[in-house]
Amino acid sequence: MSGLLVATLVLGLAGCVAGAASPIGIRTPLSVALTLAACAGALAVGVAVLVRGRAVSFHDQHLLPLSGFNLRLDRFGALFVVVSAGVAVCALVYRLGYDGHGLSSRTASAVLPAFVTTLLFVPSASDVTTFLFFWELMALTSLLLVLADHRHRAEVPVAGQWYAVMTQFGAAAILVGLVLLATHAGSQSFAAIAASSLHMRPWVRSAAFVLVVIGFGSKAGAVPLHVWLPRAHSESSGPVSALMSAAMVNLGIYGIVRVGDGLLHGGPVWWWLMVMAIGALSALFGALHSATSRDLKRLLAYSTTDNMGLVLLAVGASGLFAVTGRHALALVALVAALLHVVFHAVFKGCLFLSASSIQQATGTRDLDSLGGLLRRMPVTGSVFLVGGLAMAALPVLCGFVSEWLLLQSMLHGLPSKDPAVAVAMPVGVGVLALTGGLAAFTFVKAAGIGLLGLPRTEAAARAREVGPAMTGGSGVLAALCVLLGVAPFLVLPAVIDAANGVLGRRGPDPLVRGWQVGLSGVHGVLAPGILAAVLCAAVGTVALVRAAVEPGPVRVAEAWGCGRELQTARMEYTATSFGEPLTRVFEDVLAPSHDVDISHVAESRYYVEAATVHTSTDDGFERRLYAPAQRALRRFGTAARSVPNGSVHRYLAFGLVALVLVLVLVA
Amino acid sequence: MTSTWSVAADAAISVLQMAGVVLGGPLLVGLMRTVRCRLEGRVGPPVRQPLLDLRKLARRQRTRPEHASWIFGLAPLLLVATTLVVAAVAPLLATGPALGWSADLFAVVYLLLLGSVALALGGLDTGTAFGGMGASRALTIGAVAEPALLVSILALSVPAHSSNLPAIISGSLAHPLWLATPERLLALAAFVIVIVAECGRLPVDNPGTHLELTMIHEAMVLEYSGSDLALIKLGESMRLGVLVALFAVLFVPWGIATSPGPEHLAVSLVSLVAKVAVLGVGLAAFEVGVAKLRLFRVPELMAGAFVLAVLAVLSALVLA
Amino acid sequence: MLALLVLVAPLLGGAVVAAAPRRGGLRWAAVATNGATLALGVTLAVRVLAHGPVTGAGGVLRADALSAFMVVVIGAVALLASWLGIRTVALDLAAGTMTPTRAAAYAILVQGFIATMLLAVLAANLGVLWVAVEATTIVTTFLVGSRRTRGSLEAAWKYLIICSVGIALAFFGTVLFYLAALHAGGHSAQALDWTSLMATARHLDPAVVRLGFALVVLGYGTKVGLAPMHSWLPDAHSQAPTPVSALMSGVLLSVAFYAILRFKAVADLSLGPSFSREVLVVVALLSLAVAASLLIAQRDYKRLLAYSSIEHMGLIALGAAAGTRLAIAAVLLQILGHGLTKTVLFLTSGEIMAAEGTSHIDGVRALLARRPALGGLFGVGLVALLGFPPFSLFSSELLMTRAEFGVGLGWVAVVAVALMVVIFVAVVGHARHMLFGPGETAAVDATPPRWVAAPLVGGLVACALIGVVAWPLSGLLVAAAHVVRP
Amino acid sequence: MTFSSALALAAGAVLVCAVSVLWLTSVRSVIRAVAIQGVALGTVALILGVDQRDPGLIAAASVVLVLKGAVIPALLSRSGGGDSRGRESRPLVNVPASLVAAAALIVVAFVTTRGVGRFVGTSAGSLVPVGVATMLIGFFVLVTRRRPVFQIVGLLMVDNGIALVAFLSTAGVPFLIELGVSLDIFLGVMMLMVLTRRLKVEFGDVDLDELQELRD
Repeated sequence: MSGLLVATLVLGLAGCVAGAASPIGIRTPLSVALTLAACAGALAVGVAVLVRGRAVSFHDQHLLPLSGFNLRLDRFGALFVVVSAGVAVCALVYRLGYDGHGLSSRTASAVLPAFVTTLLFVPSASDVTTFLFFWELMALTSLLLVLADHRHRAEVPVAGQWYAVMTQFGAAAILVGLVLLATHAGSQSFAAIAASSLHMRPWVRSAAFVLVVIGFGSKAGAVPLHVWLPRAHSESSGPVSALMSAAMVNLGIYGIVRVGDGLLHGGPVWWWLMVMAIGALSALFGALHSATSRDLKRLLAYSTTDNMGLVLLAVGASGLFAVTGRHALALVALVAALLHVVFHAVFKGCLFLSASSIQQATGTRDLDSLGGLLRRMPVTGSVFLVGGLAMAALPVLCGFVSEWLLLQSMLHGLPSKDPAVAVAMPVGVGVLALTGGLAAFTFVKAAGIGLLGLPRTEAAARAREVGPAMTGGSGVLAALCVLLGVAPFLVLPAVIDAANGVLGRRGPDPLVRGWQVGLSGVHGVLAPGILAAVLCAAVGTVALVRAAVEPGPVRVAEAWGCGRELQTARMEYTATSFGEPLTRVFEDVLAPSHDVDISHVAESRYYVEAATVHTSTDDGFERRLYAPAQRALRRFGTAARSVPNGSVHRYLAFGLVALVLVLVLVA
Repeated sequence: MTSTWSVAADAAISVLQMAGVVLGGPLLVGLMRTVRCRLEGRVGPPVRQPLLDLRKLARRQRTRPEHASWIFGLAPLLLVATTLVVAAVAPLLATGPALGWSADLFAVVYLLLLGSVALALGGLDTGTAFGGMGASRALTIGAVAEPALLVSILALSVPAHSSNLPAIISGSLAHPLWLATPERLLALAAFVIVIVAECGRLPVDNPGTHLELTMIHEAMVLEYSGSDLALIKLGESMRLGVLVALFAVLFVPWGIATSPGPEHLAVSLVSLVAKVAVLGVGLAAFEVGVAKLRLFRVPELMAGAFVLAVLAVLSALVLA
Repeated sequence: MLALLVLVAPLLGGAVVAAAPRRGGLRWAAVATNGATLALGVTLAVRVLAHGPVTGAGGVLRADALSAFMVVVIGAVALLASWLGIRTVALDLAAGTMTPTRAAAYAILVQGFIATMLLAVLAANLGVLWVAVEATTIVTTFLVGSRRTRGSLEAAWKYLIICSVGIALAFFGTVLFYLAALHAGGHSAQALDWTSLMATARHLDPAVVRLGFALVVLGYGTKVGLAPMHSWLPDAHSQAPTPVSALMSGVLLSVAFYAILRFKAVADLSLGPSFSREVLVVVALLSLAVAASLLIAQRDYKRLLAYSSIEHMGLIALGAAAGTRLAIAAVLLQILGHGLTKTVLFLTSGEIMAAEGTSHIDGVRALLARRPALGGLFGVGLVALLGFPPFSLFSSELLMTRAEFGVGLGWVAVVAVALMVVIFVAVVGHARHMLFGPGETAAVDATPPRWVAAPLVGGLVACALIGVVAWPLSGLLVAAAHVVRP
Repeated sequence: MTFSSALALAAGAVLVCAVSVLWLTSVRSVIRAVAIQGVALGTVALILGVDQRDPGLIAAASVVLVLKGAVIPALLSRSGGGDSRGRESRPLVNVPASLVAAAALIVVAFVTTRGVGRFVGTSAGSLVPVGVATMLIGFFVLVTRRRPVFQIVGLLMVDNGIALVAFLSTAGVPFLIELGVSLDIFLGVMMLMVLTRRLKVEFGDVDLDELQELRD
């Protein structure tokens, strides 16, 4: 098996070389084929690890100077590898039919395989150096892919800069946290850290955990380090945004769980309350911005922040249960978290791919310029609908199952003596519920404005269905949304194994499986398959009844326009107007800016010639936190520039002062 | 549930519940309308008028706006179907309907949400300003109602250690005093507010209005006609019926059949009808006395409900 | 013999080029001899690793693993710089800004510069080391001022004055070491010899050594570019001809740091590691802070690279402050990685300046779109410089951080990492303006010819390879670390 | 005159010359002062060399005498050309303040390096602070004087100070190294003079504070 692991790495590298060196005609197919082979290898290894339960390792002391290259893929890591590989396969197939966005350049062709490979190997790393090596390489390659289209759109470099800065900030925090642990463990291998972490001093453990949460949180898009995410994910090309949003952000969760549960074996209550608070904040903030955004991909990106927030909420709940001694429940919550990671990967991959198809077909991702696409792009539209239903956590699609399990774990965690838990759980449920409602709102907005109704622009009216590779790549994920929603038992055992693996326990299984999902020992089970069957039967029955009683075929008629003859797209609700009530409701949080511009007719100021209203809900953190910080930094930099004024005397004076200081202090 | 007979009996209960909701929902609406008219000093239509309306509408031809897609036709089906599923799995007549173990309160909530989402999509599919407006408003209210709804469910579930409906009802049957506890009363209050919002009743929405400024639900369904409109009206009244019935069995569980048998069922049916009728009359009386809230005051109401629900959970923990 | 050969090789190349300044083909002789230096360095390293230190020229020269490593670094950087030097000289001759006579002088000075650096790292005696380092100052002053513009003269003046003062302080420090060594029983002629100094190191008077070491850090630190005597560096690096900037930034700074490393080894044996740690931490953090503050609003990309050198020297000093064997090995790896990367970057920036006609960051836009080859090289170089894998700076910086945590310098390392984040933010911002954005692709003749791009690509590839597969090098690194940390 | 008093006299002369540079403003007299300082320094080395009968030291002393006492000052006053009649009219710190600063620097030198002198253990060793003070004053000249020639002189004083320390504490570094050091200093000063001339040619009479073109 370790041979296959190495083969995966080599294949990924080969894809990279092929992308860089092969002639333009075969560049894309060859590099994609090699990368697909690497993904297949990773899938095989990952599935083997999950099925057999035995970790696969590979060590080589000749690689990575003075520290060695160490891989060890255990069940927990394997889950993430399988998810990444699965998403990558679909995204790569999709990429075969996708063009534009600078993805065909030599650089991008070489970097894409590298990015996929790092996604596959981050969870395999088993020491600090190897981990950071892949982690940083992942950050770098994804950054390059985000920047791929910089020549054509000025927003791309800006997005890249945000991403680079936030990811580097996160990487620095991770580096310090992990090095701190490695130092106190006396070895940089994860196994050694895990073995000695319980004997470390509390401040070391806490400092490391907080740093790691900050660092990995920034990758997972947790508030307030999320600002890069809506920019980078929306500016990157289709396959890349899918890979980033469905696979890369997961690794932030991987890191937090790996360190918090795997290496540190849990910690005090406040750690997990912190994680829950970050999660809740991210979920709410992401959901709100997602609900009020009019840019299709930005909306999806904020939804990623929302969903990763929910996962963090579950991770925090799991840690909280573990520290209060309720290990079975801790496992349930962690399973809910990991299940949501898996399902989020599936539906967000599906959504980003189909949204990119829409973008390619219409040339825009502004919802207010779309409309009527379901009839023009039936497959892509349906795929988007399926993914969106899953995103809204509606029943019989996959998002529902994981949210349900999280609700269950919170419900059963509630009767607790610990006041922290008692307060955290209802608040958590409230957050979950509100984000659920907002996600439904978001979905209706995206699908209703983007796919239904009348096309709002010429480009939308001319849109045609995209090619088979693109519909295939996204369609597979949509099918998975349905399949996993109806039959979660297909992945549940693997997820439970992974959760058990990282918790390092082997208690009695707290979950009911088979066609049902639920907690064993209580009457709280869900049989999504049966629910789906009943729902389908009900829909069928009602449809039959309707067909039986109605007198004739459906008559196509003009819609009611308050008596106006002609109905145009200008009369339709737009995404902005759709989100307006919600914006008003959450005015204090979103702080939208309104700009009304009225120009009068020259003859009389009582007649209005034109009126434009401009509203925007930009990111509050960006405006209130980052913009002032940016300004302060720039001001400091400008001020600092005047200290070295070019005078050799001043420079020498620095030296004289230093010399006198040396003499006074040392002699 | 092992013998074929009891499975058949459970299935029969489910079918009975579905049929009851299909018939009872419109009747409840009719009852409420009549009560309202009487209180306002009018005679009003007969109680069965909604059923007659449905029959009339079902025979009319359907129309579809020219730009609409297949979503438009699917939405009414989904609305009715999700409510039917809820009616089938909820323990309205007996504590153990068929499939009762396959869903719980959370699932019920999300199923109803699916129906609302479908309807909103149908509204947007028409491509008119009204559809979008109704969908936007309905979902805004739905989104802010969701936390209160789920947390009040949590308050109910905590003492039973389960969100499974039969478990909750059995629990309250076993501990009658449980009903009078503060957490239950708080949860009750929150639940009522949420039901009013979910069903689009006053003061959140006025089902009778067709004024642009105030329409919520009606704006969404403006383009539906014929059998589709019948389905939507049916679905809406079924929702009201099933939620009121659920409310009745959750908070006043007595009379529900705990074991199979026609005599138990009959008692259960009678008591349920009585409870729902009383609640319906009460609700109608309440509606007469209030005016519709401004749209942007509704979230405040929902926030209040959420606070009540959180208090319910906390008091459940403190008093437990 | 081998050591002497190493020393003579570059001079030979310089002589050949100078002999016939009009014969362009002969300029390759310098490249060839610098290549030979690299090869000899490798041979030296192999020999030293197998048979221990090598001496030559009657005991004046001595090569241990550390010296051999430095010879390799100097050889590699010199090879790259002289390769590109052919192009810059040819361009200058064609443009008429350089006469053949001055081209000859230039060749001799560059090769002499390389030779003095080699002498510094091969000197057996710390006094000779001082003489060699001072000699590099004198040689390079000519080179810095060779363009004879107002700016280059100003830079040359500042460079010479500040570095002479600094190096004088280093001499003061050396004298104090000598004093202590004499009192510890050293024979006057050999007291400053590395071997005898290390033998008597444990008996040196602590008070004198403390003052001596502090002065050595301040003095040689001037040449290294450590704050507070760093101010000459941005001026000189931005005004010198690019191959010279590359050599200065790539190796001259490291050669000066090599001197500090040697003295640190002696001081640590006498005082224990804590004193040198304190001194180095102070200057390192100061340097990082200076680099960070001046990079934020930097307006000139050559100065940006210069301040980045100050940053990296600060990091190296911090790694040396940790002082464990692993840390020293990491420091050396950093020296190599920084040498290669910074050389490539300076050389590329020279090409950019030749193409764009300005060294202002504001004056250069959308380079990747307009000049993909130059922009790409510059971008990849910056990526390497900012410490991303697979480039070796990632490994060395991580190793140094680990080492710093390991010896209780955790807080210092945290501050350093924070400053590095600030530097990252600053550099990325400038790079965004320079490299990205929409633009028309320039005419083909503006892209550098293949033989020019080849060494630059080679340098970056080497840096990446070292960062991933380092087994041939690790032995040398560890052995070199043993020299200063026995 | 005893050995130690002769030594003290010569070393004191080095310091006095340093202080006088602060006091003087004309280029010509400053060059003369630094020449005298070179001679004094050479005398210190000579006295030590004779006393210790150390031929290396005597040789080093003669090198110093020739180079610093004669050659470099001569070159300075010649290469100064038009500059040799110049004046430091506007020092960054005026003369009285400079003298006060020099006093402070001397105090610093004596307080901080007496330990080193005691460690040396000889009567010559106790004069080490004199050398350090000279070095500091030289540095001060570098910081506060604007004319290029003054900076060269300051640099020479720094070197002289350190050389004085070396002679007094260790009887000089080994002759070979001393030779290298002297050569380096000679070349360095030569370079500075070349640069001064170039500056003059290119920009006329230059004030070093005008060299502020290179900055961030």
